[in-house]
Amino acid sequence: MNESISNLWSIPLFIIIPILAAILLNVLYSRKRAISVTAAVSSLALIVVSVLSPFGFHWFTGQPAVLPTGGYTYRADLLGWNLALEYYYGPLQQIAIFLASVLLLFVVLIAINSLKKNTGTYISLLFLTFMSAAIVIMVNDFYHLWIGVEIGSLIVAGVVLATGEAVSQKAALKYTFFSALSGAGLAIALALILGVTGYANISDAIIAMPLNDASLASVLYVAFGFTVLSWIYAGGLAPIHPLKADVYGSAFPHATILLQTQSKLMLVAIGLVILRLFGTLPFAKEVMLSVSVLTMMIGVVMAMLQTDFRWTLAYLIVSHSGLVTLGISLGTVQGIIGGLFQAVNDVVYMSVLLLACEGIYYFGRGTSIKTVSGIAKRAPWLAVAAIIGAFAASGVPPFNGFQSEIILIQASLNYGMPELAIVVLMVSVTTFIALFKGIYNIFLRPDDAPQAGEKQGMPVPRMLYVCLAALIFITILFGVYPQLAINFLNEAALKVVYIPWVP
Amino acid sequence: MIELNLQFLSFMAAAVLVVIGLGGMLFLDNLIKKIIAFTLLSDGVNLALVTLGYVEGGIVSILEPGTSGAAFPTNAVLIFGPGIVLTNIVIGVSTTAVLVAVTMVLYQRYGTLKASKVLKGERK
Amino acid sequence: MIDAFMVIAYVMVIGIAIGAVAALLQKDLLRAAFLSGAESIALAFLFQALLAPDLGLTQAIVATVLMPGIIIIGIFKTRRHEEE
Amino acid sequence: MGSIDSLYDKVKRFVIEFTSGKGTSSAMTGYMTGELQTVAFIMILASFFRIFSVPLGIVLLAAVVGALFFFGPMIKAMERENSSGLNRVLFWVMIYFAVIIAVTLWG
Repeated sequence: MNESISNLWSIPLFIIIPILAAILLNVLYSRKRAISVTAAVSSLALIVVSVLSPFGFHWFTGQPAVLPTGGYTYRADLLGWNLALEYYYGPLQQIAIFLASVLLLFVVLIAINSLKKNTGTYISLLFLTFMSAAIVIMVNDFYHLWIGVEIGSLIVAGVVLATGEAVSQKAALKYTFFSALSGAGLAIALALILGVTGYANISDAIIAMPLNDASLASVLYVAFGFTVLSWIYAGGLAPIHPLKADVYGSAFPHATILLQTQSKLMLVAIGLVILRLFGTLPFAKEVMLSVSVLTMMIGVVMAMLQTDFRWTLAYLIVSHSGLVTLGISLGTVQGIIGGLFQAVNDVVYMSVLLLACEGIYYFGRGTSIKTVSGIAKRAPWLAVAAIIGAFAASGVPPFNGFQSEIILIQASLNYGMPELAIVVLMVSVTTFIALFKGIYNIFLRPDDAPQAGEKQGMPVPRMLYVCLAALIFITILFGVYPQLAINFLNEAALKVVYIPWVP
Repeated sequence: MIELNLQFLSFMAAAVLVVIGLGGMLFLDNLIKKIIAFTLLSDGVNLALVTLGYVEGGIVSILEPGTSGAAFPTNAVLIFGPGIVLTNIVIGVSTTAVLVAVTMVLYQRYGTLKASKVLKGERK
Repeated sequence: MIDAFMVIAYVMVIGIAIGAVAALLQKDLLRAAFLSGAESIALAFLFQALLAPDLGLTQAIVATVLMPGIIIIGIFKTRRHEEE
Repeated sequence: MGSIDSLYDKVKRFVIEFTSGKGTSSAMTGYMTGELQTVAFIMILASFFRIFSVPLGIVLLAAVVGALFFFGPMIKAMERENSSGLNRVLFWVMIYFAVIIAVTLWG
């Protein structure tokens, strides 16, 4: 690995390009052609930067401690040479940001036709969503982590509001009210950790952590509780899942792609931080495990009850977040690889399903399984895409969901918890049932409305099919060659387990 | 007997603010009142963070030309509270702005500010 | 040994508690907004007493102008009195 | 107590709970599958207690199976508790946070 000592050129670009694009798009406001050119060029630039960039660090204050041999160390006891506010760009960050920017490109291209006015403002919010996800996945200090989570939650409200429906306005209001709790909790956790260890940087804090001091242990537990609270909030885990599912279900389906990417990346990033900092505390992993098991099961049961395809998908996204956190909170190398790979796969196959849902939306009669039927005759390729997405989501072999779920099942068996493997199996089977209930009713049931020819709705944009084809290609690629993704994730998992102070 | 010094009293004030804020968010029905309760909650958290760093009989942690370098690290107020709170105040203002904007839109739609009517859980 | 500055700080602590309760008990939302602003100004004085003058200044600006301003705009666009 | 008659009544009530209300076919299958899922899930949760002691796990499992049958369809309560009312979510978050802190502090 060619990790460089000096500040990496590419890391500021991941923040600056989205912000500049957002400002420019806000100014352009509703000039369609200029907006589409600007947005496409900016997101292409993000993809190019994420592919070309080497691995390395960026420090805002402080320096790494340099050894006489020319290498550098993470020793916190060298005064004046402390790491401080720090970003890291490694293999995990590379694949996460690459996928997120590819999805950003697709979403932006589809979103241009979605709003009659204020298109520029809406797309600038999408760029800021990407920015908050990139901040949180790259960060190695609490301060930027906190800011990223706070900005992210505010922007989610903005993206959801863009649909202009009553449901989405209510969802945005409720979600923003809760940002008070989670943001305040993360701030208090940050203050407690700063008070106990004296460092805002996570590497420094881990080394300076007074694990043997019994009088400070309770402070650490409270900090752990508040961090878990913000983790639950940012990722939509068990007690806050109704609000997050409202957010997913009431945004435009294409916007939900970016929202779920953001929350999966936040789950991975904050989960790894909790594991690195508090993994040695007793009962920490058990708390995280119970949160993820509850999320999985409640999410999937609630998905069974929905009669609208959007809401089924919304609860399934929540439930599959539980799969990601299950792998991370097992704390073994295999488990973490499984969790990270599940996050990557989840983002891809849920995007396939959400784009299919967007396609149904264009036929003009909503996405409820009671009123919509017989789409397969009019859009056969959309039906094929939705079925492939459903197979991938429920872990059928040639697609990518299978590869990560088998790693998760093996990891939980090796951990000595066969019940967790049963839960994972139950989740994938129920995902299949819930999705096919919707897909059968929407695509395959014969059209009961005799005047179906009258309500043709909008034409489905050609771009949607191109994006679906690209995403299905990635789905099958990761399903056949899982090593393509796992090679990126190995290093992060090994570092978290064996040398947690290295980002 | 707990000594009634400034730090203890400030913690009490912060606890009162947090409890009143949470209670207001839970039990009050008016949306504007809920937003005011939210500002009280974030004020309470800010106060708690500042009080955590307070040192009895300390000095402000700004290195002025007159201050002696030796006494500064031991006497100065811990800097982490102010560092976080400064950001938290700004975030609180922007969150309040978003909340008020959404409330205005919801009022135009429903004609009422009662949370029990506006936020009724009808999904369709 | 209590000097005048500390007395002010104690008064501010009591003022915060009373202001917070009083703001939420009002039927008139405009008065509630002003009372919460007063509570925030008391908080600014308390920040000063807790040796964080930079925060005191920021909080004073936010409490006098921004926070009540935003809420008052909201009240003027909706309604002033709480409905039964 | 425990006679055939009362058991029959209980089963009848159990079935009628499903068919009343949203008794359309597509919603109905969802409710039935969801109920089965919930029952299986709660039994799995009960079996987690084998970590502490095996006999306790067996007793708890039996108790949970009895309780599930007694309290009728779980899915209605589940759906009610998972609605997105602001106060309900706030309440559950507070309970959750208290449990997390209690488990880690005194666990």
